[in-house]
Amino acid sequence: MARMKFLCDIERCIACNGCVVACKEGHQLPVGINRRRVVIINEGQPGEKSISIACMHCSDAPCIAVCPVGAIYQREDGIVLVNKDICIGCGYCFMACPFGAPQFPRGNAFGARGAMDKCTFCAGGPAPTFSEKERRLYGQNRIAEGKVPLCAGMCSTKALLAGDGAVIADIFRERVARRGSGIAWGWSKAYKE
Amino acid sequence: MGAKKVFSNPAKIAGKPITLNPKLARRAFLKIAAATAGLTGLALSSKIVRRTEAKERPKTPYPGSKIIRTICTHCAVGCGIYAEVQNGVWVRQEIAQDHPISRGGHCCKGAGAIDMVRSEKRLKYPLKREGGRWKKISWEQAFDEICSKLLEIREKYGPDAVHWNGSAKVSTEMAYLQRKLAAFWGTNNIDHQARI
Amino acid sequence: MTNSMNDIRHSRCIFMIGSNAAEAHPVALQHILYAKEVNGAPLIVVDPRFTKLAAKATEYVRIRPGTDTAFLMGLINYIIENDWHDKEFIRTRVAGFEEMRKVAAHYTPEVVEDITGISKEQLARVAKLLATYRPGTVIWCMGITQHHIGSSNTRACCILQLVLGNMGVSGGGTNIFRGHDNVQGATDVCVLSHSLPAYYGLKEGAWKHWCKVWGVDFEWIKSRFHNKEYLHKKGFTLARWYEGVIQEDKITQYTPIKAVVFWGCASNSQSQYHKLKRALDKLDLVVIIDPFPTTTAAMCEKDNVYILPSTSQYETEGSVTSSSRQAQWRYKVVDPIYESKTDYEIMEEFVKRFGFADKFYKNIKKVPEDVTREIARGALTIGLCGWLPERIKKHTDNWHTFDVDTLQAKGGPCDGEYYGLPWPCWTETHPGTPILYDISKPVTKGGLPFRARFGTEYTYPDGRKENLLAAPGVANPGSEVKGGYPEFPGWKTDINVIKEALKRGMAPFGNARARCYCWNFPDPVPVHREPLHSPRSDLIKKYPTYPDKPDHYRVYTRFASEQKVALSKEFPLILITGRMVEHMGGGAETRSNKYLAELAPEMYAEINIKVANDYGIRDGEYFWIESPEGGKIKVKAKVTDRVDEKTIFLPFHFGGFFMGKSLAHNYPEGHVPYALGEPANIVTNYGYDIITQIQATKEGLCRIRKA
Amino acid sequence: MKRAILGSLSFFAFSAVALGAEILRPSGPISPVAVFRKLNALLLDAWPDEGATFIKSVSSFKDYYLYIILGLFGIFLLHYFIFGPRRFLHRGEKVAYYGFFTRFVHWGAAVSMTFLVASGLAVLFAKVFGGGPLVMGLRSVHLAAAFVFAIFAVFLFLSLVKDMFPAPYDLKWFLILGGYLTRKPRPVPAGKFNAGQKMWFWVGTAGGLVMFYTGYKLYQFTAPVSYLRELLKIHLYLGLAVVGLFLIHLYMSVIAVKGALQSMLTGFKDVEEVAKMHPKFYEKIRKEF
Repeated sequence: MARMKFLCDIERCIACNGCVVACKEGHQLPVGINRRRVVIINEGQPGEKSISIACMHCSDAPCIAVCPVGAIYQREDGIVLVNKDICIGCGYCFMACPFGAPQFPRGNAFGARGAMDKCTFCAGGPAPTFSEKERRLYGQNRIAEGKVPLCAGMCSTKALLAGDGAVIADIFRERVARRGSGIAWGWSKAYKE
Repeated sequence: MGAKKVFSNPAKIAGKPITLNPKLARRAFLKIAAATAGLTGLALSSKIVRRTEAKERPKTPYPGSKIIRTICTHCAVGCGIYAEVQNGVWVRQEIAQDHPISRGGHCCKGAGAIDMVRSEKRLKYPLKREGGRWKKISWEQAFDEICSKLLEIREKYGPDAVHWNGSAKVSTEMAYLQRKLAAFWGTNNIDHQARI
Repeated sequence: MTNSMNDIRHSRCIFMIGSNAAEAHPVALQHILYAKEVNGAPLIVVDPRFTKLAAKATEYVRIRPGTDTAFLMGLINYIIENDWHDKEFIRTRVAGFEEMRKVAAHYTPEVVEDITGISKEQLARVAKLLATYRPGTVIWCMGITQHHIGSSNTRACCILQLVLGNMGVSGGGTNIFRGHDNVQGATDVCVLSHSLPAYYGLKEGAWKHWCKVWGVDFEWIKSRFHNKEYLHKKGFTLARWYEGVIQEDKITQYTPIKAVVFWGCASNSQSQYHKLKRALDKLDLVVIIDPFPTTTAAMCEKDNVYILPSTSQYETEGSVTSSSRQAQWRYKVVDPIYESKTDYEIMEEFVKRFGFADKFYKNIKKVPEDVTREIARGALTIGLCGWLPERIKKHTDNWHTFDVDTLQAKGGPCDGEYYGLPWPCWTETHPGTPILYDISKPVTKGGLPFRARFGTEYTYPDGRKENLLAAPGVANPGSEVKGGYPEFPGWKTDINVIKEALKRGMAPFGNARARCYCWNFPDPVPVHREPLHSPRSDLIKKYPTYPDKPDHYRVYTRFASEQKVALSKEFPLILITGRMVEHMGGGAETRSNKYLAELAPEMYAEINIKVANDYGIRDGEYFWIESPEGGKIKVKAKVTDRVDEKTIFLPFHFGGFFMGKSLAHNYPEGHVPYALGEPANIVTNYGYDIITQIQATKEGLCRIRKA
Repeated sequence: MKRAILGSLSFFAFSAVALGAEILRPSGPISPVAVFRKLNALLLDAWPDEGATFIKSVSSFKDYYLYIILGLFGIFLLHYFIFGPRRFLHRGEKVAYYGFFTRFVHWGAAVSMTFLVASGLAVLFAKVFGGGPLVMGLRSVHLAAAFVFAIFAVFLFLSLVKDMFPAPYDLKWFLILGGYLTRKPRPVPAGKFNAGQKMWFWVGTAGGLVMFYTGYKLYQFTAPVSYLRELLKIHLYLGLAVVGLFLIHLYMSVIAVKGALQSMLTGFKDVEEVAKMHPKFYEKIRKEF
């Protein structure tokens, strides 16, 4: 069974925020909900790098372990989803998550947190596939359509990879090996001529 | 399981022969497109999808929609956009994975291209400033007033009393008409963003 | 761009100067990073600011703003000194090399270090990289052009590529990433005050040619103008049109400007914006045609303004030309929303009321396709003859059949053609020219020599005579003449001449040498001139600017009289402006997008930690920036290492504030953009290019104080 | 759990190796390993150190609460059937024990505390209620009740604190468990409030205010996540004590000591009760008369 994963190639990411807006616009998220975000380190200095972060759809996910209502579940293909009908907005998942993926909109009463929202790997949610309810609560269900997640598909430099863990690992490994050609950089000049 | 696999591989990377053969490298690179596109098949093989499919659900979230190819309006790279339109409404921006320049890629501006027709801030009708306030007017009134004022100025001061600022954000055809309009108006006072 | 975005994939060295493509053209980075990774191409980024692009560089060069020519000439000199220049290329296809070399010799590494602040060692390293890894591409943007010597800067870039022999080859070329989505298209049809469409200029021949294309009488067009002089006189430019209203500098036009029409054009992108504001208040009529209320609407505080809601480009259709000279058909996605009208409809209503609709639309029955055909009939100089609406649509409809590496279609309806038919696309069957000046391909298959525009021979001031045509034996395969040849007489106005030339395997515009010495320019060979507002007052005497130009696009333009030695004492900091990835141009569209506004909600100024501490400004605090022209803005400090200790950086997309005061109440109700801020251009300085009059926003001075 | 952490971090581990290959590249002065570390520090924060323990403790809290509640119920049942309730019939002389203000704030605090405990437990055992809007509604109740409680708790604290300082005999009271484990009431060492009451007072008011602060911070949810984790742990641990003592208090006042409820309503206690249950206070008031 394919195991869905994200991988952000730090050497490629240019912090253009394309993934962030693709996600927000594609799922019509309210302002303030960041299913995906871009983080820059060493800004303005040599060694500046950026990375795009969202739910990593962990195997044995910590959020599932701490959820008091069992609202979070993992599909067979590894995608971790939340059932917003069950979620009580307690926020434990946020505290358990290493990546800060869970997001909480302001609910109605006293501005308390509403049901948790997070990256769905564009796989919708537990509501009937392609139903109005699914779209409203979880956004598009692109996986059911056989389409790639928006963020990775719209990544400007193809830094963000999404898909079967084994496949994207292969791609990334090849890239690394190829960049490794940077090691041999100049060798052709030094030895061939 | 997948995680472990990723974890156990790195040792091989170092041992892999380094190559500068561009042909080989290119073939490898093309797989990246396959990576995102390749997911397609994999996702469909998921049991969950199969199970839901058995229940005869609609094949697409927007039945009867059609895909229109168009081009991003933000910068001159010329990224492709697939606009999914259902009943005359742009419902979704799709990934133009097979566009030769952008290959589906967008920056944040392009990823939100659909907002150009969705934004609540779009102007809705012609406006005129009157007594310091904006007043809604009809198109007919707007055209009549503007054109008669322009003609009046032309009459009184000459054609060069009007400056036209054209645009680099319209189609080539429209830009051409802007230049042509200035010529027919009788002035060379026309310019656009390429100047600056 | 002489090459294309995708062609950068073949580069073995990428030299980017004055470009922050990571923010301005993020998708182009896809190809640049590919070349960096796969070809191991060094990525050299020259910029006063450590941009997001610089973060990806293998060699980052911090340069003092406004000294690009000195650096480039220094590189050229170092390359020639070390005998790394492409001698064969120069012998056969370059003119004026000796004259250029003499000028370049002045820019020794020591001199360059003094002017630019770039160390001798780094200059040597960069030169070595450029010389070692060929073909390399040179990429630039507004960081090169927006200077009072912008035209010299661009030419220095071109000369660098000529010296390296990188022109006309895949992976080489001079690639200018253009800003707006259709700025290439709009430039090609010359929405410019100095030319008719397709760069024909304003001479009588040009007018006659276009009158023929339009099907109108030349005498009638002439009668529309004030007099014959104004038919040929360059008009005001976007950079300085407001001087036609406020007349701070003397204008050379019989009347002041009384009305202005902003048709899809932001005003807050023009320098010295506070003066433009004065003009807006003085005008009799301001017409704004835009899908969003632009900053202009909020800046007009008099009852002289109309806003017409045009549609976005997704609600209309037409062709767009990408930076790589490719035409794509932008199909209409949805019908106009609300009561907005397409630009074509608005144009029609205008023309109807102006009373020349029959003449204007003589050849145009169906918009926009018939317009495309009219352009194809007229725009022979740049070979838009092959750009028929059907062909452009065919390419867009079949974009999946084009190869990513070569942009050539493999099979399918467009077999063998290049994506978007990059101009010159000489005939209805020509595949487009993917790489300009590439003599390895036949002209009919997309090859091209250098244009023979300036005669066949020239005598330099020192008496040396040089043949300007390409050397014998250098021509495209299949050319009837094996060597240089002059342009075909009449090719600019007669398509049959072009067809005849192509039949003979030759380029209609001849086969010449590229000039290093442009005798029709104020500086035949690019030389360094200190910015008008220079922080190095000690260098002004040695590298002074040009004398004043009394009639520069109808307005007196100061050069020497503006360059004052004492200015840098009062205004000690350098001011540069640039792009943010989240916003575009004046920001009317992007600041009205809630997600983009969320990502980049407010105006800021990047300021080095040392400057911030010297002035007692903390990160996130507001402070004032003041320009020598009296503009001032109150902005939030972003303390960062991106800029050095002498420089302040401002993004130029914001509007809706004016010198510390909010103008939110001036927007139409319900249409206030999500993000408002001070326009950076209030504090950008006086200064315009000697040839193009582009504003010099990348080399100003300013002073700051705590708010 | 260790596997889980490794699994979720594999992505970073992999990036690290990828960057490892870059080390040999003469690109910049910053080592890729440093970049990797910096990213870790920025994105994961304190997670590698405290994530596992947090997950473990949070997922086991439900059990602790269950043990406490069930255990106490068992004890109450045993106690009731073995020793039976204390009965003070309020027929004899009355002693003015609680002023009006004290009773008012007590009942204010009591009612809001009941809501807090009930809704808090409902959130903790949300699975029983099926989660969703119902529990989310109860979370709002919890939030509203907390504000009401916080106000009363302050006044309750002020009005009672002078009698609530621990005294040496409190230890003795604890040693004989308040004398509740006998059928016949005998005088126990206690002042106006016995050691059990004092404990409840301190946990209920001062602890309640700590609960309020931690709860408020958790409601705001803007503190650094590492701090939030600590706050949640405090909230849950202290909540455990509050719930336990709340239940004991409820049992004692309503079931185990008949008349206690009445005295808090009327403000008067039976002399006999005071003499037996609060002998030190009894002596004090006798001296005053």
